Amino acid sequence: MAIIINENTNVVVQGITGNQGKFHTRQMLAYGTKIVGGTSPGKGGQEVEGVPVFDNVYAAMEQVRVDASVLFIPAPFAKDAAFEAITAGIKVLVIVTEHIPVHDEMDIIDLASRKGTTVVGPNTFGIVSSGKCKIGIPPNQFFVPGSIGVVARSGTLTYEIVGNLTANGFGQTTVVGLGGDRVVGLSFVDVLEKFEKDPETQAVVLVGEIGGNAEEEASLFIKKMTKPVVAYIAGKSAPPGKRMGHAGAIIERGKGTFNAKVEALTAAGASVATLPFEVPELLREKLK
Amino acid sequence: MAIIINENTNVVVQGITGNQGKFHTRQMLAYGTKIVGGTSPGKGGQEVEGVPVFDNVYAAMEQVRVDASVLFIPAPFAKDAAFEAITAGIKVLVIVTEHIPVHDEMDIIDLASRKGTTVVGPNTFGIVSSGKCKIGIPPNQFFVPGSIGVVARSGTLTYEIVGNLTANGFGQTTVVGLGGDRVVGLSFVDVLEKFEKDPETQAVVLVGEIGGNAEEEASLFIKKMTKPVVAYIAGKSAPPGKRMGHAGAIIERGKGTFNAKVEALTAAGASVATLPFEVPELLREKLK
Amino acid sequence: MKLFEYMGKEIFASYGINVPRGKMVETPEDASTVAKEINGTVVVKSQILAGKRGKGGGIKFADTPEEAARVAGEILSMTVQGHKVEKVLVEEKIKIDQELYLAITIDGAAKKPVIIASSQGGMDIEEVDDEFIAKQHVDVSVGVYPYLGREICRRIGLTGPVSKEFNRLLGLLYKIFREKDAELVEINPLVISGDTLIAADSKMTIDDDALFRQKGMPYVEDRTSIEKKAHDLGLAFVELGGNIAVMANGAGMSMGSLDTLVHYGGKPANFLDAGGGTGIEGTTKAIELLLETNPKVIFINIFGGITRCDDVANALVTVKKNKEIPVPVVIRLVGTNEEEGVKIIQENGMEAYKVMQEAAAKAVEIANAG
Amino acid sequence: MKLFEYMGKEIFASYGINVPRGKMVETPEDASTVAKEINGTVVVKSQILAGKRGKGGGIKFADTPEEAARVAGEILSMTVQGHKVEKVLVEEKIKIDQELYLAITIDGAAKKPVIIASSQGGMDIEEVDDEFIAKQHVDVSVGVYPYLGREICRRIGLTGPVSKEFNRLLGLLYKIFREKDAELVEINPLVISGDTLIAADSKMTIDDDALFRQKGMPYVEDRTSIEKKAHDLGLAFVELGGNIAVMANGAGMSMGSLDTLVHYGGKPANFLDAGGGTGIEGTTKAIELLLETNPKVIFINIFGGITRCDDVANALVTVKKNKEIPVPVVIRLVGTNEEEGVKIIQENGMEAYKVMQEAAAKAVEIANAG
Repeated sequence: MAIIINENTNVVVQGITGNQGKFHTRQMLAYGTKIVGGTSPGKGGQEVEGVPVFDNVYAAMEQVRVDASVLFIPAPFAKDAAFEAITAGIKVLVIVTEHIPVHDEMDIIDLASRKGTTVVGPNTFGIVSSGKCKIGIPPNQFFVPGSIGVVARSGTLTYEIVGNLTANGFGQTTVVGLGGDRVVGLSFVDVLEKFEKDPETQAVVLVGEIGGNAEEEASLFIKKMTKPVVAYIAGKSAPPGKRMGHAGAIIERGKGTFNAKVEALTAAGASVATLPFEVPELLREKLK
Repeated sequence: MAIIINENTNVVVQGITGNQGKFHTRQMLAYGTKIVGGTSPGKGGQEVEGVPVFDNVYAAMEQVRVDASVLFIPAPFAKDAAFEAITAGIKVLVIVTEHIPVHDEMDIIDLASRKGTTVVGPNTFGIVSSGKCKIGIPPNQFFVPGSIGVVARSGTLTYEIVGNLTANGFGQTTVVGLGGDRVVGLSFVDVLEKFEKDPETQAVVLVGEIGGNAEEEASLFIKKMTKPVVAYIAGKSAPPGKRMGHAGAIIERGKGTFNAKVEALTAAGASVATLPFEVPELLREKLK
Repeated sequence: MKLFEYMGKEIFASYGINVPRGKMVETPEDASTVAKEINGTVVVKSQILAGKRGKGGGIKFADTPEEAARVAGEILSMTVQGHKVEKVLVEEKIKIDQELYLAITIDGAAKKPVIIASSQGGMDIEEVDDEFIAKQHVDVSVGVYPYLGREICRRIGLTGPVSKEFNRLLGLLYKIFREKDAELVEINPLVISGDTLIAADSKMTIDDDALFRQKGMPYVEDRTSIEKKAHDLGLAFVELGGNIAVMANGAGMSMGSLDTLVHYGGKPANFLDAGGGTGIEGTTKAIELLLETNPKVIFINIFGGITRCDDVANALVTVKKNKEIPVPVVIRLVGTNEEEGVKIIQENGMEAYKVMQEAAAKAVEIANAG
Repeated sequence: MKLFEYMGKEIFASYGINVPRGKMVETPEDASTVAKEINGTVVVKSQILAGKRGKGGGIKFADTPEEAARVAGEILSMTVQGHKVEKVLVEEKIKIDQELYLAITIDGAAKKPVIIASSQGGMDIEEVDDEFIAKQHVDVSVGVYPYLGREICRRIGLTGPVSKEFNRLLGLLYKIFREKDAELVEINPLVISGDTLIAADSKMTIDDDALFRQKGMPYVEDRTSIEKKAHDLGLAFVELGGNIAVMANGAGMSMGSLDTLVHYGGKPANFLDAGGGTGIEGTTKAIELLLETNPKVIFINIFGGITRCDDVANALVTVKKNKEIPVPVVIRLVGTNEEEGVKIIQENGMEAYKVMQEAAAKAVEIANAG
């Protein structure tokens, strides 16, 4: 078992002929991901890293079953590419691209929710079903099979933490990057629900950040979970982010600070690490 | 049993303070319909025919359970009113209004399909669950309980046929007016499926018209039905309607004529009446 | 409401779709002037609300301004496909590398707009095999994005710079379709001319029900004077040439009435759907309209729903009071407020039928007897 | 990108939202001219990218053009909420019957726009009880229709002609929000003045990531010169004032780096998220930027994903080749192409750490020793 993706997930790479697309196709293939095709308008019929290139996702799906797509498409064109994937019937869409306009992100997620597509990202490192399937850009060597579920807002910080987990003998079931933008497809709760149900996942690591109220919402669900949760919240010493006028204050009502998040998580029964490298130790305690 | 609505359906009348709204509220109440409220912006707190008036559907739903809404709203404002009902969570929406711009009709039906709302109409006489609930504008006296399901595109012609049915001892389970416009919420097939499943319905009367290919599509389903179907297609001697350029021809490809419809229905096993008043006789034969 | 070709092209051009240089004129002199401005071979196209103008002689080429004046004069004196020509469009002749077909219309069964495209445009598009035609439905809440245009190009085999231009044009055409409340926008042929695409023809139909919000849209009259009068009254009316004037409420009921009259050997003079809830005044005007067809008998067939029988009866009485009705009226009246309606009819010395076929038979009897 | 009040009001006015008559000026003389044109009491408002200007003395009234010039002069020499005032808006004083609040922003949790409205607008809106605030999410594929405005009016108790005007304005504000790629449009107060509504203030934030398609949008600089330089390089950079220059890839990693440095007793000079896949050139410029903060040590913390360790190593070598790096560099390098990167670092006589906390501790040690 694994959540969202598994060893049978057939993946298409949108934008496979670009530099990033090529590089990460090679990396994903090396990890064992089943990449059944790539797309690049007007380049149908070519091959990249031995993978057939199609003109678009529709053309790929005429030839082969496709379960998931990953976008290596520049921000101005990402919405169009995402719409193509969603309307073509892709069920898991991983959007690595950063700096997508937030209105485009809302449009993508609105359409995806109507068509039943799960969106990982935008601005995510992707999702890894350890040892089975990697869709996205994290370095291969740190993601090894095990029993820890990881869900994170940020990218490299997660590699750091996953690297520490692996070094300490904690492999992972699935590692999910929600994405660093304000509007992303999955929430902590969406993923925690799946980990709670996944028989292979024994404990969950949550990597959060200051700002927003995603961690506070997650706390409400963590309270009801049977599995132990260890969290790290980045930004204790970070400068305050920009505030969205009074409207931001009215929405947040005091949530979003480092302290508010740590308090909420602690009250919900999660262990909260002060620094990233403390996570494995707290996990060990929780699992005793 | 009945389809779409029944004796427990709580109905709100949108536009209850207008002339048509008032008149048909009185008629519906006389039929036994459970009208739990009406709406008219700025007139919340008033009463019409003993029915409380609310400012909008949201306000009504704060006070009482509402299952269905019927619109007596002028065409230019109908889309807005329909959107209000759909987003407020109404599950059955009957749109009597005629001359609604067709782009507005597409928008209404698109939103309804996303929110799981069944739209009867636009440009419909409504729907009658005989003896239980009438939502719309048909005259009360002709709709009596029985075992015939009726589904129709046109309005008064259906009263004519239902009147004949009733006069000949055939009461109805449910009478559904799809609506006379090119874009309406329900298709013949949608309703035939429900009648086929409804244990109280023994036979179905289908009232069609020339133009479009709704009757041809219905024929495909009728072929699979266990219950007998009698049809009447209006327009044998009607002038040809306007054609939509080559595009219309490409879509229709020869469908839409009187003969095409009669042939399709006959081949599917339905009896087709030449004139409206022949329907009861054909029904009697079918039910022998 | 159908638009003339030149109107559709004006709309296209205002949205950034390429059309041939040219101008609509109503006289041979103006045709010559336009041809001079264009300074090359021109095509003179009759402006009528029907297709197949070429086959009817309504489209001609001219190499000089003088010739343009001459052929314009010819065409302006023609009747093409039953339409008297009153305007011609004088345009530059364009280089044609390939003719595509592109239209957006409404698919009633799907309840959505549908894009129809083909690489084999031109006069015989209706005969083109389905495999060369791409149909693509559009979700109105999504709209048309480049990915959709790319998919259509892939399916009709359009590649290279022209496919990018096609995609741009498709987005604009959908914008026109939505913003102008069109039931149809059609370009046939859509001409590939070098790397550009030119809309060599236009066919647009605007939703009559949306004209109230289409400010600035030219009004195009496509009705006989009596049909126009009916339309202004909010009635659906078509002349049929027989001698039984017919009024019923509802399109289906009106068709059913015609079917029944024809069945009994009658000849309907018209189709008139008085609609629902027209009220006394509207109904009065509808009856007055029927008299203008000089029928032998008037057949009124009302099954009241939103229409109330007493309103219809009062309308009939009003017309009778204002002027003598010179022909017999056979009226059938059931439904909402039936009792009140029948009472009014009887009080005014007429008879009201309850059964449609009896009334229809009576009307036919009177018409065929006279 | 935040817009100045006067810019937001110009956008409002161009969409048909009422704003007070007035003009932005940069000198007392021009303030006097505008006051003369307005011919009545005016309000002179400092134009800075921060709120609570009134409490800081940045908003003043003037009854005559001379007084307008004087107070404009005063305000133009002020620093309000830490911002030097360089522009003032001179506007007519409007009659205030009631102050409403209206904003549209993005609710990240709901993934949708949210409309926030209150009948109790004004300076203390943040303290207003939730029961007086209506929040309404918007489906982007549906948009804002009058029914939604009516529902909001009902919830904030707005009735009569003003509610119709509110509804019209809400539709326009949503149009602005979408068409201008706004993250926030806020009117506080939205003033009821008789039967009209006037936007007495404006607050707008435009999505930086959408500026590429916001042609004609004025560019507003709200960064220090070094932050601006970073932004032009596509880097997220904030000055923090300490002595350890920090570069990491990813916002979370950058924050985690700061947290760790602070934990060990260090003082970060900056926050610098070098982002993903910046490449050699971008990374080179990022390192050069760090040197501009005159740190005692540079701490580079890379966990390569889309960023490749060899690119970072090559960038560091490039900078070293071009100019002497005057302070020690502590570099931590793991992830994509780690081996190649570490090799390059070592070949150039430096050391690469594998463990973040060891590297952080070393950087702090150097900084605090110096």
